Amino acid sequence: MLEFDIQDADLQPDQWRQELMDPACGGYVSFEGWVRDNNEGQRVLRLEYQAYAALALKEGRRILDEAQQKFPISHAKCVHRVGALDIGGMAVWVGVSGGHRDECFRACRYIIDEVKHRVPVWKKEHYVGGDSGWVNCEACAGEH
Amino acid sequence: MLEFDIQDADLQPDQWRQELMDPACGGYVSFEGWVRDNNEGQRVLRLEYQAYAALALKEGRRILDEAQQKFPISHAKCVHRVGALDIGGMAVWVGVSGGHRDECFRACRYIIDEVKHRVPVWKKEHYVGGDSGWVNCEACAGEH
Amino acid sequence: MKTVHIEYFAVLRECAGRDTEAVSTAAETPRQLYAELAARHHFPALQSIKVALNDEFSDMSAALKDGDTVVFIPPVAGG
Amino acid sequence: MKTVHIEYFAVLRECAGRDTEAVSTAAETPRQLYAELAARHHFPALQSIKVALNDEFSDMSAALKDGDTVVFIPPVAGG
Repeated sequence: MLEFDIQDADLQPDQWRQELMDPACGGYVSFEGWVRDNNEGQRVLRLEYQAYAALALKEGRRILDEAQQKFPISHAKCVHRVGALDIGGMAVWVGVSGGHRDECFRACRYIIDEVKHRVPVWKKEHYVGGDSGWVNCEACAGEH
Repeated sequence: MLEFDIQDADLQPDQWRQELMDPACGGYVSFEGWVRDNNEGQRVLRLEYQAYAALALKEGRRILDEAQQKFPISHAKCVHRVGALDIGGMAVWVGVSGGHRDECFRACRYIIDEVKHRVPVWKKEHYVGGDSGWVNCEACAGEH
Repeated sequence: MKTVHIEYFAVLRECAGRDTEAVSTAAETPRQLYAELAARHHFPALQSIKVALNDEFSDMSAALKDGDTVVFIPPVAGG
Repeated sequence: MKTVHIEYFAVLRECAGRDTEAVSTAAETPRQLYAELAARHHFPALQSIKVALNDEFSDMSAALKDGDTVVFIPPVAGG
């Protein structure tokens, strides 16, 4: 099973973890991205995620396919949240199961690294003090 | 928070995951070791784990301390199951939270690798056909 | 002149003040089109803008066709 | 002669047919004690046996003292 999704409701890792269970699997690795209360020295109040869904779903699926080609895993799933998130909220979840732990760790890391670089999702940080900015958009941070 | 434990009841990762939550943390990585239905070409029916608890608890705690010294993580917890486990059962759980994903992945991997090599826990595999053997004990496998 | 359908996201959506628009343009490439739109909507200078044509990654030098859906992609920041 | 308290785990527990025993021995080191017990209980040949004295990892050449708790550790296999 390889599945990439985007949703604007809270993520449900407990449920998805069960979808990855398989009697042939000895290892399971998961990653969760949580909204931190700080980023690059600024106090963050909340985040807002926006996705270009049509392309994000294709690119996310390609990343999962690549992970399965590179590493002998059995199942992988990744779901990205969009919309408003408070501190502590879960922005992204990745789960991987496979025969042994080595491929699970490598594949999980590969998936989240690639998702962060390639999947068209953007986040806007709202800071203590009222400022806000789109992350990775240095020319415009603080303007909006 | 750094905590290592051994228990003979089913592991409860959902509960422990919440103990690792922290508004300063942006990443969370967990590993679960599941009982596979096969090992080195043999069909496995079930497993039995035994621990030398007094020393295992000390050594497990040392491993968590080392992980926190090597990587800038915030919290880590590891719990190992003992007793009888069926296929699909969870034998060990590791959870790590920290500021960023890199240190969480590295620390989680470090912890499970060291636990598997250093913590005095043994497993006996029961195979289809009635044989059984203590894993990593080649001289005696199949004898008992 | 061709007509292209544009979808905006993130900082570009904020600058443009809209999610989508249909534009009549003489631009031959996404690069030319971006320059045109950046002037009109006062987009910030973005060193590494990417583009998708019809929901697939493309090239800023690709040939724009009448009826294309165009999405300019500022640096992403998921997770 | 000294008396040591021994705890058995895993394959050693199965061979010895017991969890613990108190042994009177002239052995000076865990290595000597292991040879004595292996002969008595028909332990399998274990290339990489380790030892803990009083619940801390120790050395097979350490000095055994009267009253020590001794645990021989076959290759571990957790997770």
